[in-house]
Amino acid sequence: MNGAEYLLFILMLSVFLGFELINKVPATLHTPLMSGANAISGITVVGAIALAGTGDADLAQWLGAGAVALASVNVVGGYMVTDRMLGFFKKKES
Amino acid sequence: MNGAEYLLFILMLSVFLGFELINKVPATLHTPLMSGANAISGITVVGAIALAGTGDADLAQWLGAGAVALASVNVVGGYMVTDRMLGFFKKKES
Amino acid sequence: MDLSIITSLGYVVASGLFIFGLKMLGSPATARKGNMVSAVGMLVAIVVALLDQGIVEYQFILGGMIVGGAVGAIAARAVAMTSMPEMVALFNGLGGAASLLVGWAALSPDANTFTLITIVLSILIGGVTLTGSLIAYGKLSETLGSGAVMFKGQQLVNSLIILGVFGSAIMFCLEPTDPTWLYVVIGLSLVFGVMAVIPIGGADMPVVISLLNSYSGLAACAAGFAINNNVLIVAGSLVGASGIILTQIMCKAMNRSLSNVLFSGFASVSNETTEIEGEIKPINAEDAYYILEAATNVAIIPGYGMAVAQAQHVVKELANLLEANGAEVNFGIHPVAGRMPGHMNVLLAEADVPYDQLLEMDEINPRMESVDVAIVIGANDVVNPAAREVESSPIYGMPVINVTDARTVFVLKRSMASGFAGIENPLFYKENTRMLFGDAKETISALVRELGG
Amino acid sequence: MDLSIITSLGYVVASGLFIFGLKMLGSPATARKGNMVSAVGMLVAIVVALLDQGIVEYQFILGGMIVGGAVGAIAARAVAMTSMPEMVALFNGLGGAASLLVGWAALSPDANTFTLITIVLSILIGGVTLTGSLIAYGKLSETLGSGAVMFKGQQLVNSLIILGVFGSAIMFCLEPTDPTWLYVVIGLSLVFGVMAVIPIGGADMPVVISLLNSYSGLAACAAGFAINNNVLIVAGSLVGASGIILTQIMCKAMNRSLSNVLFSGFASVSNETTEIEGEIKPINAEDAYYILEAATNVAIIPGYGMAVAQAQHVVKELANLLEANGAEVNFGIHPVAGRMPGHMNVLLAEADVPYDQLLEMDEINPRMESVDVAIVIGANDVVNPAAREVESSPIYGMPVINVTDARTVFVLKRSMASGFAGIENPLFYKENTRMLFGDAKETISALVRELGG
Amino acid sequence: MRLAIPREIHPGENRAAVTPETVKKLVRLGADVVIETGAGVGSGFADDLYTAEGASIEADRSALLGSADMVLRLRKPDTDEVAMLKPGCIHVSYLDPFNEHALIRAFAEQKVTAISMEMIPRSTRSQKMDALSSQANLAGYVAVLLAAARLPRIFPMMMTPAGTLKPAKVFIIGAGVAGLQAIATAKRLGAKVTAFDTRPVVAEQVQSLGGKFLEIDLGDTGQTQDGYARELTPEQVEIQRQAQKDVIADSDVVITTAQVFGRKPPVLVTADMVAGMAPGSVIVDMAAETGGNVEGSVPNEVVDVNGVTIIGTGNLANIAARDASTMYASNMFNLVEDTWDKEAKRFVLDMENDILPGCVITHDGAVVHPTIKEMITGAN
Amino acid sequence: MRLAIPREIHPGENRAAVTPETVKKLVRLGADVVIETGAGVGSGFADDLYTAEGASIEADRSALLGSADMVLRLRKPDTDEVAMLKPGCIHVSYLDPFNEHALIRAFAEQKVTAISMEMIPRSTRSQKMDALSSQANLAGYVAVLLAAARLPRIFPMMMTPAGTLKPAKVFIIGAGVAGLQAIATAKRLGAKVTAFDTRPVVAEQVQSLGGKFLEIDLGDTGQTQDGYARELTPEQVEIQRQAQKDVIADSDVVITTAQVFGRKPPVLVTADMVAGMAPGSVIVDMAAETGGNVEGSVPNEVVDVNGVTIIGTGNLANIAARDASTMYASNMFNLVEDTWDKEAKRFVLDMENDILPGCVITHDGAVVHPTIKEMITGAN
Ligand SMILES: NC(=O)c1ccc[n+]([C@@H]2O[C@H](COP(=O)([O-])OP(=O)(O)OC[C@H]3O[C@@H](n4cnc5c(N)ncnc54)[C@H](OP(=O)(O)O)[C@@H]3O)[C@@H](O)[C@H]2O)c1
Ligand SMILES: NC(=O)c1ccc[n+]([C@@H]2O[C@H](COP(=O)([O-])OP(=O)(O)OC[C@H]3O[C@@H](n4cnc5c(N)ncnc54)[C@H](OP(=O)(O)O)[C@@H]3O)[C@@H](O)[C@H]2O)c1
Ligand SMILES: NC(=O)c1ccc[n+]([C@@H]2O[C@H](COP(=O)([O-])OP(=O)(O)OC[C@H]3O[C@@H](n4cnc5c(N)ncnc54)[C@H](O)[C@@H]3O)[C@@H](O)[C@H]2O)c1
Ligand SMILES: NC(=O)c1ccc[n+]([C@@H]2O[C@H](COP(=O)([O-])OP(=O)(O)OC[C@H]3O[C@@H](n4cnc5c(N)ncnc54)[C@H](O)[C@@H]3O)[C@@H](O)[C@H]2O)c1
Repeated sequence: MNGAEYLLFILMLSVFLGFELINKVPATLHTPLMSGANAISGITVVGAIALAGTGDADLAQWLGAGAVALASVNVVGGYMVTDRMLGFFKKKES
Repeated sequence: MNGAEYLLFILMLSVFLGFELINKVPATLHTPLMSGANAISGITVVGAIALAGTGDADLAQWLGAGAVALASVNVVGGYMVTDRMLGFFKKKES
Repeated sequence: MDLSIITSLGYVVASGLFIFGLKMLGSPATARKGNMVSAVGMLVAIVVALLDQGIVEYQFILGGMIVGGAVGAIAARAVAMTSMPEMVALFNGLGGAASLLVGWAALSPDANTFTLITIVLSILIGGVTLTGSLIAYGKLSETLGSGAVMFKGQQLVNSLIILGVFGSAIMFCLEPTDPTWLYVVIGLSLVFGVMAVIPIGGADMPVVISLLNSYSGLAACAAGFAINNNVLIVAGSLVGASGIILTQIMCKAMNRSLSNVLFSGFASVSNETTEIEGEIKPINAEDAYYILEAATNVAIIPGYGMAVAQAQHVVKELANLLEANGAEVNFGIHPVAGRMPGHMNVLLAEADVPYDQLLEMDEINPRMESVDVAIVIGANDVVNPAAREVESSPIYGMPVINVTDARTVFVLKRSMASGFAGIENPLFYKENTRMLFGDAKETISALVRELGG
Repeated sequence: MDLSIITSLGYVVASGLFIFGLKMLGSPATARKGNMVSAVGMLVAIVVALLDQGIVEYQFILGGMIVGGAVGAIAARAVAMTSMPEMVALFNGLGGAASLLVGWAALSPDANTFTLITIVLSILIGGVTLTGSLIAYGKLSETLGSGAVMFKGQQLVNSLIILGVFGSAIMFCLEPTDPTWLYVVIGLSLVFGVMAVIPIGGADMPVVISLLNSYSGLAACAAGFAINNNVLIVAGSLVGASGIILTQIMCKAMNRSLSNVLFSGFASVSNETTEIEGEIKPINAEDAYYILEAATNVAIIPGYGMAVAQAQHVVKELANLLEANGAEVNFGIHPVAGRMPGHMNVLLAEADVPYDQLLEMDEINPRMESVDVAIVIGANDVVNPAAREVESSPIYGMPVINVTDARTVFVLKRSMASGFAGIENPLFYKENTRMLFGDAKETISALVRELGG
Repeated sequence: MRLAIPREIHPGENRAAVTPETVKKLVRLGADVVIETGAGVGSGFADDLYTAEGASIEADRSALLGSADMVLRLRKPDTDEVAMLKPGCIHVSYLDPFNEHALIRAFAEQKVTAISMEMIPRSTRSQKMDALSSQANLAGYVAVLLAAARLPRIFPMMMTPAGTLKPAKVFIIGAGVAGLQAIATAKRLGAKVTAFDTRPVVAEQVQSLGGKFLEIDLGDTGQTQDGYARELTPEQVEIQRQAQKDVIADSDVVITTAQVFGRKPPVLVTADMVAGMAPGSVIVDMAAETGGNVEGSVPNEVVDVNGVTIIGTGNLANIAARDASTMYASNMFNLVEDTWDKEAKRFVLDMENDILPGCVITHDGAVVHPTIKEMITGAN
Repeated sequence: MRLAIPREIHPGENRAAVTPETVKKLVRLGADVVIETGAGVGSGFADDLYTAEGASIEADRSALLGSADMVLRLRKPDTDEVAMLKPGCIHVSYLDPFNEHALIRAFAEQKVTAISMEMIPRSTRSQKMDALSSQANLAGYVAVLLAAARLPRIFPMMMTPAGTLKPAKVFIIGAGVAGLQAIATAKRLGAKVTAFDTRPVVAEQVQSLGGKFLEIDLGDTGQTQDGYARELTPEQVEIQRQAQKDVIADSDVVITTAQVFGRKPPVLVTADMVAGMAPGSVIVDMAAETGGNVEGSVPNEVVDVNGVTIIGTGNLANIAARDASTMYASNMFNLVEDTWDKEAKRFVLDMENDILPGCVITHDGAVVHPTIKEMITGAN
C-alpha cells in the first residue's frame, strides 16, 4: 500500500463526512456557514508554511510566503467576520 | 509522515462517520441494523485472507485459514440473516 | 504497482459501499437495499484481497471460505425467525474469533511495539467478543439459564481477571517471543468474556449483543492496524462507532443507562437493601423520543396543565404521530381533571380527538398494565397515587388514574409545584417516572419534532 | 520521529476540530461556538506546521502571517454588517490565490505525474476561485455593475477557453519543465474565473460565492495531494463537500436549480424568445421545505380540498412552525371557498386559528406582492387567474385571490382535476407555481415533519 | 335612479332588504335611495342610521312605490302593491314564481320588470347575489340552536365527577346549504352528526365538515345543472324511509332540510318513525312551510307528539334578523352593482349577461322566463 | 334500608332526584328503593323504567315519606312535609339553609337528620357529590344557548359571498363552574369571549378555555377556603362596574353568574349600562332568582328593555332536564355509597368522615352545623 491509497481513503471519508454534516441548515445560517467554511478552506496556509519553510528554491520560498500572507488574510478575516455575523445573529434572536 | 499517521486519520474519520450515520434509528430496525453491522465486522476475512495467503509461517497459515472460515460464517450468515429479517419486516409493513 | 492500484481502489470502493450500506440500513424504506449494498462491498473487498494474494496457497483460503460460507448459509436459512437474535450473537462470536486468530497469525518475530499493541488488542477484544457472544447466545436460546448469574466475591474475581489481562498484555508486548504470555492473554480474555456477560439478565441480551458487535468491529479495526490494512480499519471503526451509538439508542429506548445494563448484576449482589425513597429523574425530549418511538401502547392523561398550556392541538398531533408509528393511543380522562366538568372534553373535541379514543378512568385503569408509556400532561391530583397509598392524604380513597402501573410514566409539568388540592405527589419519585419539565405545549412540540424528523 | 508523531497527532486533532466546528455551525444554537472550535483547529494546525518546520526561514513565514493576519483582522473589523457577503467573497478569492501559489510552489523538477496532476488542479481551481470571487465581490459591492453581462459569441469564447485550459494542463503534465504551459494554465484559469461569473446576476451571487467557496476547498484539497499533506486534504474536502451541499440547499431555498443559476445568463442570450406556454412543475416536500424555511412572509389559501382532507389541524401546525421560524403567516379566505358559506371559518376555528389571521380577499390581495410563498391548499376556482386573464372564462370578472403575485406559489392537490366550476386553471402552469401532488393532509404533515426536524 | 326600499309588512318579518351599510355603497354608486319609515327597525336599524348614510325617508308607502325606478325588497308583494308601481320599474324580491301565477301576471300587465331572487342561477360567479344560499345558511345555524335549546340533553360529551354524558346524536336529512351549516353547527356544539342527501356528491362535503354520511343505495338520483336535487320516485322515497328508520330512532335530534326546487318536498319522516324516537327528542322540519318533510309537523308551530317535539317554524333566518338582513342586503347590492352603469348612474338590464336572463321573470309587459312562461301558459 | 324518592312537585321542575340507572346501583347496594308515581316523567323516565331496575312504586306521598329511612330529593320540602317524616330519617336535598330557618327548625324538631346539598364541601374528593357544580355546569351551557337563540346575530365568524359576518362578542361575569362552561360553549359556537371574576386564580382558567380575561384591579379580593368568592366592598363593586362598562357596551351577549355563597349577589350591570348596549343585545342574568346581577332583570321572565333582551330565567339546568337528572342522581348515589355499610346494607352517618360534617345541618333534634346554628340562634 502506498501513500496515494491512504490519501484516497482520507478523501473519500472526508467527502462523505462533509455531506453528512451539512444537513438542513436553516436559511439564516447560510451566509455564516459559508463564511465559516471559507475560513476553514484557508487551511492552505499550512501547506504554504511547509513550502515557505523548505528553502528548496528561491521561487518556491517567495511563492510560499505570498501564499502564507494570502491564506492568513482568509483565515483571520474569515473567522472574525463569521464571528461578527453570528454575534449579530444572536442579538437579533434574543 | 508515516503509515501510522494515515491510519490514525482514517480511524478518526471513520469513527466520526459511524457516529453521524446512525442517527435516530427506529426501534423496529435495531435488530436488523445490529445484524447488518455484525456482517460488516466480518471484514476480518480480508485480513485473514492476507495472512492465510502469505505462507509466512505454518502456524500463521493455519490460523489464517481458521480465521477465514470463521469470518466467512459471520459474513455469509450475517448478510443472509439480516436479509431475511428485513424481508419479514417489509411484509409486515405492507 | 498496477495490481496495487487496483487493490487500493477496490478497498476504497468497498469502504464507500459499507458507508452507504450502513446509512441505508438506518431507514426502514432502504434497509434491505442497504444490506445488499454492504454485501456487495464485502464481495468487492474479498475479491480484491484474493487478487492481491495471487493464487498462492489458495487451498487454505478456498477451503476456509467454502466451509465457513456453507455453514453460515445453512445456519442463516435454517434458523427460525424468533431465534434470529441468538443467531446474530453466534455469528458475532465467530467474527470475534476470526479477529483473535488474525491477530495471532499476524504475530511475527520482527513486529514493532505499535504492531504488538494492536495485535494484543485484536486478540483481547476478539476473545472477549467470542465468549461473551457465546454466553449471550446461550442465554437467549435458553441453553443456559437466562437469569443473571451472581455469586459472592464476583467483583473480586473480576477485578483480578482484569488485572491479569493487563499484566499479561504488557508482558507480552515486552517479551513477544515467549508464547506463554500470548496464551495467558488469550485464555484470560476468553474467561473475561464469560464473566462479563453472565451477570446480565436475558432480557438485556440485545443490548449486550449490540455492544459485543461494536467490540467485534473494534477487534477488526485493531486487526487492521496489526496487519496495516485500511479497509479493516474503516469497516471496523464504522461498525465500532455505529454499534456504540446503536447500543446507546437501545438503552434509551429501554429507559436504562448503559452502565445500569452492564453492571446491574454486580450492583444488586453487593447492596441488595438499598431501597431509597426515590428521586426525581428529569429527562429531555430527545431521550423521551427514543422511549416513545419504541412504545406500542401509549396512554395520554391530560389535566388542567394541558388546558393552561393550550396544548390540545399539539397533543393531538403527537397522538397522530404515535399512531403512524404503529402504537395504540388512548386518552384517559379523569372525571375531575381540569377546572370545570368536561374541561378536557371541550379541549380534546376542539382538537378533534375522536370520542372513542377517550376512555373513562374505569376503562383505562385495567388496561394500564399493558401500557408502555403513560404521558401525564399537566395533570397532578388525578394521577396522585397517594389516593391509594397514603391513608393520611386528604384525597385518600378517591379513585385516580393508576399511571404507576404503566411501564414508563412521563410527567409533563413546569415545576415540582403541587396541583389544585395542594398536596405532594409521590408519583414524581417513582422508579419508572420521568419528569419532562417545561410548558406542556413546548415540551410536546419538541416531542413532535423529534418524532416527525 | 518524536516530532513527527506530534505533528501527526496535531493534524488529526485539527481535523477533528474542523469536523466538530462544521457540525456545530449548522445549528443556530451552537454556530458561534462552532466557529470558535474550527478556529482553534486552525490554530493547532498552524502551530503544528510551524513546529514541524523548525525555525528555518522563519522570516518568510512570520512576515507573511503578520501582514496577512493584520490585513484580514482590519478588514473583518472595519466591514459594515451589510457588506459581509462581499467580504466573504474577497477572503475566498484570497484563499483561492493561496492555493494557486502553493500549487505553483510545490512544483519541483522531480515531481511524478500524480503530483503534477494535483498541482495543475490546485492551480486551476485556485485561479478560477480567485478571479471568480473577485468578480463576485465587484458585483456585490457594486464596484462592477451588478447585472448579468452578456455578449454575442460568449458561448463560443467560453468553449475555447475550456478547451485551452484542458490542452495546456495536459501539455504541462507532459512537459513540466517548460514554464510556458504553467503560465498559460495560470492565465487561462484566471480568465475562466472571470468569464464564468460575469453572466450571472448580482442576486444570485450568494450561491456563486458558496460554490466558489466549495472550489477553494477543493483547491486546498488538491494542494494537499500535491504536497502530500493530510490535514489539507481533510479540511479541503470537508469544505468542498459541505460547500456543494450548502450551494444545493441555497438553490432550493431560491426555488432554482444550480444549473439554472450558473447558466441562466448563457441561456437567455441564445434563445430569448422561448416563451413557452408553461409547464407543470411538481416539487416534493423536501424541496418545498427549503423554500418555506427561507420565507419570511407566507400566505395560506385554503379551499374545499383542505376540508375534504380534513387538514385544518395540520395546517394550523404548519402555520405555527412557520411563525416559530420567524415568518409572518396569514390566511386568505375567499368568500366562496369550500362548499357552504363560512366553510373555511368553521374548520379554521376548529383548529384554533386566531380570527385576526384570517384575511378577506380584499385584504390579502394588496399584500400578495410581498408574500414569499403562497400555499394554496385544495383551492382551485378561488385562485384561478382565468377570472382576470381569460375573457371567455365562465368566471371572468369574479374577484379571486391573486396568488400569482406572490414570489412562489405552492399548489397542494391530488391531481390535475378541476374544481367545482369545472374549468382549467392556468395557475398550475405559471412560472412561479410548484405543484405538491397528494392528499393535502399528508403533504402538509410531510412539510411539518421537514420543518420540525 | 331612484331606488325604493319599502318596509317588510309580513307579520313577524324582522329582516330588511337593505342595511345602512348597503345604502352607503348604493349612494356611492350614484343611486337615489329612498327608504320607508321603519324599514330597518326589526333588524335594529333606526331610520336615522339610514339617513346618515345618504338615504331619504318616505312615510307614504304608495308614494314611495309609485315614484320608484327600482324596488328592492325581501318578501313578494301583494298584487295591489304591484299596481302602484310605474311601468318600466324594476322590482327585485323573492317571488315564488312557480306558485304565484297571479302575481306574475300582475307584474307583466303593469309592464314592470320583475326579478325573482329564487331564480338567481347557482354559478360560482353569481353566488354573491344568491339570497337563497345566504338565508339558508343562517337558517341551518338557527335550526340547530332551536333544537339544542329544546332538547332535555346537552350536545357535547362530558366526562364529569357526576358521570359521563354521551354526546347527543343529530341526524340531518338533506345536506344542501342549510343542511351543511346545520352539520357544522351541531359539530361545533360537540354532537355526533350523521347526514343523508340524495345527491351523491354531497357525501364528501358532509365528511369535509366532520359529519358521517349515511349510505343509502337509491339507484339513479343525480342533480340538476344548478345543483338542485331531482325529485325521487315513490319507490326511492320508500327505500330512503326504511333505511333512515333506525338512525332516526337512535337520534336525539333530527333536522330535515330536504327540498326539491320548485316542487313539494318529500315526506321522509313518517308518524311511526316519530313515535319510534325517545321522549324528549326534537325534530326540526325546515321544509314545514312548503309542505313538510315530517308527518305531523305544523308550519310555524312547535308541536309535541308523544313527548317528541316537532318544530315547524319557517323563516328561521328571520331569528337571526340582523345578520340575515346584512346578508340579504349584500346580495341586493351585488345584484345592483353587477350591471350598474357608473357613467349613467343607472342599473342596466343587460340580458346578454350570464345572470339576469335566469332570474328576470317579466319584462316589458311579457313573461320572459321560459320555464315560468311555459308553466303559466300551461296553467291557463 | 328504605330509600324514598318523592316526585318533585315544584311547578315547572322537570328534574328527578334519581334515575333508573341509579336505582339499579342503589338496589345493588342492597337498598330498598321506593319511588313516587311519576317521579321521573319530567325527565323522560316512566315508572316502569324504575320498576324494571328493582324499585317499587308508591302512589301515596305521605305513606312514602312516612315509611322512609332516607329521603332523596332535589328541591327543599315544605315544613308540613317534614312533619310526615319519621324521627331518625335522613333527608337529603337542597335546603337553602342560610335563608330557610323555619324549615331547619322543623327538621330539628322532627328529629330528622337533614343533609343540605348546597353545603357539600368543595374538596377534590367530594366533587362527585357536588350537585351545585353539576347543575351549574349544565346551567352555564343552557345560558349560552338561550342567549344565542335570541340574539339577532350568529355567534361564529363567517366569510361568505354575501359579506363577512364578524364573530359575536360575549362577556361573562363570574367564571365559576357555570361561567366556565358558558365560556366553553360560547367559544365552541365561535364567539369572541371575554370574562371577569373577582377571584384572581380564575384568570388562568379562563385562558385555559380560550377566553380573554378582563384585568381589573380591585385591590384585595381573594376567595374562601371552599373556593367561593368573598363579598366585595361597595367601593370595589363601583370600580368593577366602571371597568366593565365599555366591554358591556361593546358586547352582543352578557352573561352574569356572579354569586357570593350565602349572600345576595352584587348588582354589576346597572340600568345605564343596559341602555348603552346595542338594540338586539341579550343579557342572561343567572343570579336573577337570588336577587340578580343585572338591574332590571326579572326572575323567571324575559324582559325587553329598549331593545335589549334580559333573560332572568332561573333553574337553567332544568331545561336540560334529562342530563341534569342524570347528574343529580349520580351525586345522590355517590353520597349514599360513600359511607354505605355493605354488610349491614345501610347508610352510616359517619361524622368522622371528611364530608358529612360539613353538610349535615340537623341531627337528633339539634342543629349541628356550626355556621347555620350560629345564624339561627343569632336570628332568634
Ligand atoms: N373538574 C372540575 O370540575 C374541577 C373544578 C374545580 C377544581 N377541580 C380540581 O382540579 C384538580 C384537577 O386535577 P388535575 O390533575 O387536572 O390538575 P392539577 O392537579 O391542578 O394539576 C395541574 C398541573 O398542571 C401543571 N401545569 C400548569 N400549567 C402548565 C403548563 N403550562 N405546562 C405544563 N404543566 C402545567 C401544574 O404543575 P406546574 O405548575 O409544575 O407546571 C399542575 O401541577 C382536582 O384537584 C380537582 O378537584 C376540578
Ligand atoms: N362556499 C360556498 O358556499 C359554495 C357552495 C357551493 C359551491 N361552491 C363552489 O365551490 C368552489 C369553491 O372553490 P374552492 O377553490 O374552495 O374549491 P374547488 O375549486 O372545488 O377546488 C377544490 C380542489 O381541492 C382539491 N382537493 C380535493 N380533495 C383534496 C384532498 N384530499 N387533498 C388535496 N386536494 C384536494 C381538488 O383537486 P384534486 O381533485 O386534484 O385533489 C380540487 O381541485 C367554487 O367554485 C364555489 O362556487 C361554493
Ligand atoms: N354554485 C354555487 O356556488 C352554489 C350556490 C348555492 C348553492 N349551491 C349548491 O346547490 C345545492 C343545493 O342547494 P340548496 O341547499 O339551496 O338546495 P335545496 O334547499 O333545494 O335542498 C336542500 C337539500 O335537500 C336535498 N334533498 C332533496 N331531496 C332529498 C331527499 N329525498 N332526501 C334527502 N335530501 C334531499 C337536496 O339534495 C339539497 O341538498 C348545494 O349543493 C349547494 O352547494 C351552489
Ligand atoms: N374542589 C373542587 O373540586 C371544586 C368543586 C366545585 C367548584 N369548585 C370551585 O369553586 C369555585 C366557585 O364555584 P361556583 O361556580 O359554584 O361559585 P358561585 O356560583 O358561588 O359564583 C360564581 C362565580 O362568581 C364569581 N363572583 C362573585 N362575585 C363576583 C363579582 N363581583 N364579579 C365577578 N365575579 C364574581 C365567583 O368568584 C365565582 O367564580 C370555582 O372556582 C370552582 O372551580 C371547586
